[in-house]
Amino acid sequence: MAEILPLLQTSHLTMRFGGVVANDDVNFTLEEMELRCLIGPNGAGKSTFFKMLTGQLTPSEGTIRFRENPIAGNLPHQIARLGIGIKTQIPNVFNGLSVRENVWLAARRAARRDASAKRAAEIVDEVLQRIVLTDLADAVVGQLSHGQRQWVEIGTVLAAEPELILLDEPAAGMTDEETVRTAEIIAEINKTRALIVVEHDMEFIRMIAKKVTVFHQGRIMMEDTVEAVLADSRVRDVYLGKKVAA
Amino acid sequence: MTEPVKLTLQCVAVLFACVVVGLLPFYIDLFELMQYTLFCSMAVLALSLGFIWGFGGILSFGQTAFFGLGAYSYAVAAINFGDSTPAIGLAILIPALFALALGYFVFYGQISDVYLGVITLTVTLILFNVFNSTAGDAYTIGSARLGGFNGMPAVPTFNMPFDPSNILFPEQSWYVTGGALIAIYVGLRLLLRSPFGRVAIAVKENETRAALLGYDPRLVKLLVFVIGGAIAGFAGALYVNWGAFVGPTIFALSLSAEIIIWICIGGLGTLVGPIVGCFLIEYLVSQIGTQQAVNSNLVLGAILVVFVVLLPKGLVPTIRDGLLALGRLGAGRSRRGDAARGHEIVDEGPAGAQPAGAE
Amino acid sequence: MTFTRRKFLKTTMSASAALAAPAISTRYAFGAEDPIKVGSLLDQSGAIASSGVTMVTAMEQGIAEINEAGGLLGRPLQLIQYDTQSNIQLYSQYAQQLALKDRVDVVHGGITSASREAIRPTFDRFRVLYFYNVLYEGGVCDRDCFCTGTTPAQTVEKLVPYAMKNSGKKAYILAADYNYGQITAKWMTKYMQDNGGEVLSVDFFPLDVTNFGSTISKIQEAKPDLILSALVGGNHVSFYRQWQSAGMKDQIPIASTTFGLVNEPSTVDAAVSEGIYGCYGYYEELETPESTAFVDKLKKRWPQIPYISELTAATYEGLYLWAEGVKKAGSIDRMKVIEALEGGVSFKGPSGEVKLDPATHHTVRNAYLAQVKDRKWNVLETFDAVPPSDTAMVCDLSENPDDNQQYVIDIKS
Amino acid sequence: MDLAALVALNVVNGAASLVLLCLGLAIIFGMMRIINLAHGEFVMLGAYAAVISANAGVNIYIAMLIVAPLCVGLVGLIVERCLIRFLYGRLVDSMLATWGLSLLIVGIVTTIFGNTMQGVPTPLGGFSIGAYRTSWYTIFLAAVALVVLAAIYGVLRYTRFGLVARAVMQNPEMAAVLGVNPARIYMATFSLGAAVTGLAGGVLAPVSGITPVMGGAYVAKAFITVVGGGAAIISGTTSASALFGLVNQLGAYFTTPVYGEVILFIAATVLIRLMPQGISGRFFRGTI
Repeated sequence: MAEILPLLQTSHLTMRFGGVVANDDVNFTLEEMELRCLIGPNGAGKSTFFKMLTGQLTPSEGTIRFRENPIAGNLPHQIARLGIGIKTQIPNVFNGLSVRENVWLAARRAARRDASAKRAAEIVDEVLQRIVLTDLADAVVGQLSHGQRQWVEIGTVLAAEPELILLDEPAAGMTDEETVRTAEIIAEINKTRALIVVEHDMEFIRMIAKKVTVFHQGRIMMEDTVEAVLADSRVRDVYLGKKVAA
Repeated sequence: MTEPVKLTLQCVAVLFACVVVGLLPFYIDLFELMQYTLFCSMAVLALSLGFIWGFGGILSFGQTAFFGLGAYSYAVAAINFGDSTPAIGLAILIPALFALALGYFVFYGQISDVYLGVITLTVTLILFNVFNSTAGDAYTIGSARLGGFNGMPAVPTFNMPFDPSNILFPEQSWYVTGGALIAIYVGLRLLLRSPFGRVAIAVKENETRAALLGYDPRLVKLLVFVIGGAIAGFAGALYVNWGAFVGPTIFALSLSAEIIIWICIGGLGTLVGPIVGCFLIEYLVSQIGTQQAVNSNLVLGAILVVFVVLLPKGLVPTIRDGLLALGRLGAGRSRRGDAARGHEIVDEGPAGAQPAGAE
Repeated sequence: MTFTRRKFLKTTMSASAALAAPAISTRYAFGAEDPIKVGSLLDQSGAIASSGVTMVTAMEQGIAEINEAGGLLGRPLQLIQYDTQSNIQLYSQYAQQLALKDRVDVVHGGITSASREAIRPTFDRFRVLYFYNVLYEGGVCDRDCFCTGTTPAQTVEKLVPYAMKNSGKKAYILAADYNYGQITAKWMTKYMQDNGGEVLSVDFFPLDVTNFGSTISKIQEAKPDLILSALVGGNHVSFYRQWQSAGMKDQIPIASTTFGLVNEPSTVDAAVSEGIYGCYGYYEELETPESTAFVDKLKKRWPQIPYISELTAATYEGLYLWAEGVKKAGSIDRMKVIEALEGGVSFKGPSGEVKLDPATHHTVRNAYLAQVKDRKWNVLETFDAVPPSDTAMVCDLSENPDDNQQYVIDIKS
Repeated sequence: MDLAALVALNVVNGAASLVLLCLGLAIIFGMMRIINLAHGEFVMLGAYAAVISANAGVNIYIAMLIVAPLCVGLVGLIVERCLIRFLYGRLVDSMLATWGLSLLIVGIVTTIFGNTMQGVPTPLGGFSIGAYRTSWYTIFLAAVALVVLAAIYGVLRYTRFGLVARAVMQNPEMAAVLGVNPARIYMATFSLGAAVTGLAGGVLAPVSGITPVMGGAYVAKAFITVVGGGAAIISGTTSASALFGLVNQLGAYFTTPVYGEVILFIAATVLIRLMPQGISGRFFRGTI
């Protein structure tokens, strides 16, 4: 049964704010272990889409299915417990706590699933190494640079060991070197888990992507391989037009 | 490195406090002892709000609701049972249950910040009005008359556990109250070091992030709120033990605001701060009334205004930062993170936010 | 670790106890010239300050007079007054301070019944003689405590029939929602019924109510002949003003047990206060020599003093009654003074002869029925030597000297 | 029938008083997110200004409608310059400071004027509805409330100040980019809020007891009403005042004033629970 179900499936997903339609009839499917990139100009509805997936917004219409569970309208912590983790666009971390505590808070929930308290400490150490912040483990996150906080948030997402990871502009504000490392980490994660990545940096997308979904004005405009999408003239118009306007 | 230092300092402070509580009766006269007994019971109240506000992010304008309910529960039970032991238990239990009901109503209704303040405020005003209008004979619970505005005089004070004939002397009451304050301080410290404490701080720091990690902020806040309510209720029992009296003014807006003032002056986000602030203001208020030259309101008001403008962070954090700065100067080496100071520092990091994984 | 610390504690404790011991013993060694300390707890700021400040003036005046006349037992009096800031907790705190730190010989004070009930147990516990000089609902029965103000039986009993005679038999009662108001309303009901009247409704108001619109409508609907008011405090003054502005003033008369106790007749407009009946133990307008002298002295001390009411006069008389007791006892020892006072002490003060009633520790004193006329009280009738018969129904300290409570007098109407 | 009209009038009166009492707070809280705990003392100052000037021979209407708001507006200006401007964005500090301020004002007023104050007579007479008498002043209060509402609406909706003020409240940085100095807008807004509160104190003076501590009776109720109303100053305050005035007056009429108050508070609690954004957040979104 479970094998024929996709990991994530939305149907007719719609979000309205008063008169504004942020997402309109989005039908989106993600398979197990898939890595998908979302692109689209600002205001295309990508972040709203993420917020509905994680329970921060309740859709006006439509359903979301995570494996066999309908999750539309569930609360964020309930969805998180099912195994969806997110790195939001603006670093969303515990500024008053240390790096270690930030990661530990995430690991603790993961560890709880494994029912082993020691496991949490192990996960924290692993993750700290992976995000190369072991030296700054006891620093208060609020005092770190923007890029470092970005990494802390990625660390918390990793430590929670979710089934599905949503990354909203993971490479924003990173150095080229860091961007490469992010791409590597994403590839590594993808060996065991599914990801959805929102990104504007086309270079980065080329580095990681297999299949790309393009959002425009709240709807899915097209869905294809990286090459096909980047070659598409409509996509260029949307992006370029938007960029000129901005 | 700083962590063990901090821990040692805290232990030393607690030990010192124990010694002070133990020795004080031999050095000061009875009146001052009773006055400090009062201050300690108020400091317990200050701790309750200092905890839920500083570490749970819940600004309750109505912490006196639990304080007053605790005081009334204690008074009614003590008059009926004649024994303070179960009465103290009820003074903790009833406010905790009330906090549970109110907290469920508020947190599971997704009500936040100012609105939470308003609800707690109105609940306190309702209690004030209700208890104020219990002057009639109908308002009697067992053998205890609630007494309306005049309140309930001559409430039995604490006795030895389960031994109603053995009523505590003022010195013993001091040991109980001072000891309770220290015990609650230590208890809250331990709680904040526990996994639950760290989750509570995380929820306060960033509710959305905590939820996205799978923590239920409603439940965490509710638990923090209930703990705060229970402590405030206990403070109510200690207060009645001091004055042998409880009246509806315990629910008055002025006391609610005063607790907030204690915390602001002592320092939000610390546990010592509320205690310090409470002692200072209570002492000040009682000193002001002994002079005849200037209107009391005028003095207190002026002090508060000056304080906010000059020491916005509160005493304890200001002194702590000052000492840290001095320490750095003295050591002649600058610590990491100084460069990052000054921009985008949301929080200096409350005293309770120790790094995890130390154990 | 624990063991050694405990041991350490023990040794230091005994050492410090030895050090502290001599200090305690010297505390009781008074020289003959040491002043006699008179404690006073009155609100000089906050909501009740309007009552408290004139009472403090009366205390200061009384103390100054006694000192000018050579003090008591050859010793001067020292007034220790604390501003309780209209805060019950501070009453308790300062009561302890007066009893334990200042070690005063007597305390005069307390304004609201709540404040009295908060501090009375403290003075019982630490054996300090206590005088409460305010008119109140009656019923306090405590050998340590003397209540020198009037009680409902002394005033309401006179006020109600007089007002009925001049209006009609149906009354509407408005009272502040706390014990004073509740109990006074009961007395009002009783005296209405005793005189063949009828009470249409009794409404209670919290002290912070300022809008009486719906109440005025209700009164109009009930159509009483008379309003009986035991409304208290600045907010409740709004009632009289809203009553007048609704044009009801000339239709239904008002009799009050509280209006004018501070200085309401001179603060509200003449049209608002004109014709209101009141009955108290004292008015500034009384023209006895004692009264005019008292008023002159206080006005000299404080030229802008708002109004000198029963509160002020009773405070002054309370101090003198205590002084008489001390003189009679020849000592400031608490028990001796109490016994002397119980032996029958009286003082001819501004309000006339005030006599302590040994059985109740209340006073037998004159009551004056008056009506506001052109923002002044116009005394219509004088009742001489009215006993506190309400408290006497429940309290007899000569029979039960150990009695210590405030009775709620079961009013059978 | 006459009685029903009378009760209706009471409801209108209750609501109008609440509107007057709350508007100033709503302006300050709604637009600046400052919880002004000295609000009650501003009411008191308005009443004192009106009473003192009326007793000094100023025409009572001028005293209530012009002197009171001017005086308190000026006080508001001074307070904003000397205190509040250091505290923008610091909700708790502003509460602490304004609490201190309220004590300070009470202390100063007591020191200068003593604990009691001679009031002013209520102008206008009474009139009859059938067998019942009521006061023209009730109608006058309602009229003043309406005029003030209209005036504030006009200012916010149609003047440049109003436009800029609304912009600043929504996004201070944006306004700064537009070349507006947010500090001046805040200053003007705070003074305006204070002046409106002073006006409320002025017009309530003839029907209230005048003491330095009279403000305490108003602050909690005003605050609750403002929050119950939500972010929109005019529609929120009006609807919440109407609702709470109705509940309070009917409760008081059918039970006692005590339960009138209790019912009001319970209604407020339930309201905020059901509509965390206040009435205007639910029904009048996007209005002023």
